[in-house]
Amino acid sequence: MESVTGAIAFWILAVAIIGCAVLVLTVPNIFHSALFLVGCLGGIAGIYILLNADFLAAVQILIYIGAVAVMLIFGIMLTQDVVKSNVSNHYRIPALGLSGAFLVILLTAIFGTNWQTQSPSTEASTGSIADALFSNYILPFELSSVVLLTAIIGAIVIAKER
Amino acid sequence: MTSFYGLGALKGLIVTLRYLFRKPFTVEYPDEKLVPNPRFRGNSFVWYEDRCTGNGACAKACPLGIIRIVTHPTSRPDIGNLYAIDRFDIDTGRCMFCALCIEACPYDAVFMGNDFERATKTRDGLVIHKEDLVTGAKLPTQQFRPQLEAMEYKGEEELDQHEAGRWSL
Amino acid sequence: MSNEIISFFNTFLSTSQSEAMATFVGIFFLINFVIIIVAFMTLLERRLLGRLQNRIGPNRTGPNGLLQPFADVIKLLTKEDIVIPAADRWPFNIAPLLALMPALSVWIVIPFAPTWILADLDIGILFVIAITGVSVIGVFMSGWASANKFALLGSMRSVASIISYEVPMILAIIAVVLLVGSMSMQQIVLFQSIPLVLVQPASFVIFLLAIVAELNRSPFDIVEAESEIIAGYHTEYTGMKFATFFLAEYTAALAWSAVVVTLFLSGWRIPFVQADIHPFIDGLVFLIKTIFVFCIFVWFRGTWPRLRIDQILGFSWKVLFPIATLNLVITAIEVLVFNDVFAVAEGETLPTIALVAMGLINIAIFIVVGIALNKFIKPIDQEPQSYPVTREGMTL
Amino acid sequence: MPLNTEPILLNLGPHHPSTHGVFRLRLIMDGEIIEDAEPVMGYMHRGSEKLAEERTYTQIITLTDRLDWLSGMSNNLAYVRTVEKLSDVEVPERAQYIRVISVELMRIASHCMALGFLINDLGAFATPLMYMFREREKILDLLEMLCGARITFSYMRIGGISHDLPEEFLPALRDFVDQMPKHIDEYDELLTKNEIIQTRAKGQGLLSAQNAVDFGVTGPNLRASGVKWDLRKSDPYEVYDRFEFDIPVGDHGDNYDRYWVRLQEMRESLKIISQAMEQIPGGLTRANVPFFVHPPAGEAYSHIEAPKGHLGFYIVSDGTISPWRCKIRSPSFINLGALASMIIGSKLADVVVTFGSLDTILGEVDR
Repeated sequence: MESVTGAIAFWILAVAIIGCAVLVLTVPNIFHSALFLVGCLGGIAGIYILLNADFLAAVQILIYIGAVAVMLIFGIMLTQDVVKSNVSNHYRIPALGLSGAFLVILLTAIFGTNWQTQSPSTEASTGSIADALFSNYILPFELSSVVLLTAIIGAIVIAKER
Repeated sequence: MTSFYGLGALKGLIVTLRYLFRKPFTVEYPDEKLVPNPRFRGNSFVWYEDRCTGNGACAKACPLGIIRIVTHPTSRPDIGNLYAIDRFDIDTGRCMFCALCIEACPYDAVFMGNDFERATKTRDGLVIHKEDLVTGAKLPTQQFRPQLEAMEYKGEEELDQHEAGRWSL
Repeated sequence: MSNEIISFFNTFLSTSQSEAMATFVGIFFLINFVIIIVAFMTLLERRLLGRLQNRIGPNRTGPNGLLQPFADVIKLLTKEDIVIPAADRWPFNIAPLLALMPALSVWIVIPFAPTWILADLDIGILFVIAITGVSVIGVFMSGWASANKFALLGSMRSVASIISYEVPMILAIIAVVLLVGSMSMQQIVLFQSIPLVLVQPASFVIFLLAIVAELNRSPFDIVEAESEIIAGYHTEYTGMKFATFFLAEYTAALAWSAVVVTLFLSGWRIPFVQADIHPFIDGLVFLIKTIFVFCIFVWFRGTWPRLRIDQILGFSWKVLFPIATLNLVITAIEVLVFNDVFAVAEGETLPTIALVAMGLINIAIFIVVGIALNKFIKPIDQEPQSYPVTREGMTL
Repeated sequence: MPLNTEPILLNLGPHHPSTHGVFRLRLIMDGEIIEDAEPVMGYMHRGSEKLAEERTYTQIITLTDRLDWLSGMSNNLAYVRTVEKLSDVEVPERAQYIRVISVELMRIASHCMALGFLINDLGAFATPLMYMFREREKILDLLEMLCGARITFSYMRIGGISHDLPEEFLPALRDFVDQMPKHIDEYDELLTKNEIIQTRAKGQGLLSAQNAVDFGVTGPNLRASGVKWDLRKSDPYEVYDRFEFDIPVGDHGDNYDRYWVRLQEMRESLKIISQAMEQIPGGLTRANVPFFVHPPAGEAYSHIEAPKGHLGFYIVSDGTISPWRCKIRSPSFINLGALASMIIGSKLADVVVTFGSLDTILGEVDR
């Protein structure tokens, strides 16, 4: 990220991501907040592109925007009177505790990691990701496949007409 | 089911593909006009003032009552006493071109015309007045006029009042 | 081409700046070129549909109706821009842009000629899939924001069908990527010494049907089924916003046609001619092939009625998905075996003779599987439950 | 897991592309599935029955043209037959043959439109519709030869018809009868075997024979449900008893059968026309009936098999030049009564198809 344009792009994206993230929480209309979530996820894809991780960026868009966010919005649209309902409810205190604990974990991870600053490699990342997935991380990869399969079967069971 | 699944849909594709190489059935209207049938009930009327006696048969036959006739008694040396037509207005804005007025006229004074391009911008423009009828093109159609059918008149040239009627004046 | 532009800018700018400028110029020309082509595609579709229907089609504006797209645009521009009071203003206004953006972005990785590509991304085809997935958001936003039940139904249908058809589509693409060994669009074109449609017929058919569904075109056009839900998600749009949706639809149609050409019809290569000639001729060949594929969509639209939503989803999951999976497995085995048999070294590709052999095997399997499946398909004649029928006539 | 869901109320129409006019259908939907349907009619009420009370008997013919604008000839015939029954007029034989020819031509044209719009409702982009429009144009050309108009014919007169056949009519009709089977074969090839149409239309919009009879459904819709009932055979009028033709009958009463029955009926109508062309006698075409008819006081009901079903006119005369009461039994209106029972439980996409397959013309429904 030596070039000026790269830096400008990074700061624009960073502000956009954080702004969207804040808006996700504060906007009263839940449909709008889902749309801001899409913006937030898109911004992260932009950061990946800046880091020359184009494969990750594409996958981020494909999965998080194309699938996860769409599912979220789909759920919102199918739910009755969701706009009028009160998003913050009596689970406020447990939610605060949970998110606080998550924040602590994240902060520990961030400050505990020895970050190496290096310019992003310009090589294609696809091959190396594939190598890593099918050698070192074969067990998590297979496990996630099993989880997905379970989810699909579960979906079929739920959707099956009785 | 004997045929292969999906073959019916593919056959349909071939049917439409054949049409890609055929001449279109439609014609381009302002450049190319289809010739209306000789019996065509056009959007206009042909009226012969000298044949009309002002008896109002057409006005009575009209389901919508859109023919307005005003007359006054007069006399002509060659014929004798008769009604002179002051007004003969047909409101084609409300007309449905059923040709019942043509059928009702005993003197063959009014005919359907074969014009169909009479669009105007106002409703008043659609009213055919007596003056328009007098000066208008005398191109009657065969609607309810067997004598025109007998002389095989196809509406190509104008007919005067002597030729148009069943008997000349 | 980009090198020439870079060297032109290099005369008065630094290297990185001129690269950025060259990209900018490239994008500018690309977008304008694509939009002009798309405008004429709308005319082509209308003329072609006219001929399929035994009529003439629009031909009054300019010579042979060539100015019709401009007349359409002028008409749409001068129309009143209505935002209905109940609409959710902000998503309502931004949705057309979100629909158009992915359709235009796809063109970045489309190879028009050996050097005429804006960005030969390593993940070209993945980029196409990822970016077109975003268009769903635009459809969603418009459907939600219109405050119209027809629009809401349309966008819900849209998402259901797009999500369903992305699965067989990606499986079909993976078969090709497996064969080529690269996701780069240029690599895929260079690999095709014979068009891949001959090697991977099943993939081609599945991909074609899947993109017809993805593009919401007939016979899968339930999203804007005018006889059911009027215009679907853009029912409430007028003027230029509607035109933007329209443009997005046709840009996407053309973009997907270009992807089909790249993946299966050997891209800018003239079939059975190995050498690449002048880039201009290559580009022309590519464009002609793309328009040809687009015409196939028009042909479908001019012939077939529409399926129902559950039938469309069922077709995707019950027919296309198993065939695509089967095809993928077969392709994987074939690639392994053929690489062994022809002793293909790392970094090399299969020789043409291997592709021909593979194609013959695939076509044989395709036909056998087709005949086998045909036996299992329930004849529709027996499906409806029949009421007891009284056949004797009544008397007065 | 029971979910707290709320049904959607969807107003299909009165302004909707596939309501064939201004028809409103209030649908209660669970997602895309119809739970309840209520047809709302009357958006196109033009008061034909009331207008008839202040027109002379001849002038009412022009009103009947506008009932079902796709089959003006049939409406004319149904009306003039009632007045003839009322005033006991004998119609010359030649006129009866010409009436049969023109009404059967009208039936082909009306079925063309019904099928074209049905396929359009199924989602085809107007291609079959355009082909069928082409054939309908040819029929309208023929009918224009007879009476000079293409939609609002006003051709029939009490006691006959308004014009005799022109010379060039029979050769032109012969050409048409020779050509038309090829076109019907073409529709067959394009549509009948098409898997998309079969999957869409088969088993949808079921109307059982019992239901059809109970609702008073008539015409091709009744025959598609399996009831062999056609006034041309059951209660022959004009000269229909002199022709040989079949009555196609469906098996299931689904949308596909209604499509198929109409396609077959077009072939049967061609048979009738070609037989009528051979048998047509010479002679007068109009009985001696005055322009202002005065039927004796009394009442009469007469019905014919119009393209859409039984079209009946009930006229009460008080001996003056206009009827005291004129009631129209319009097939579309009564067929529409069965719609709600046919669409409950089906999907939104099938509602428009079922509605299209009933072949309803709103001008006739609201009169």
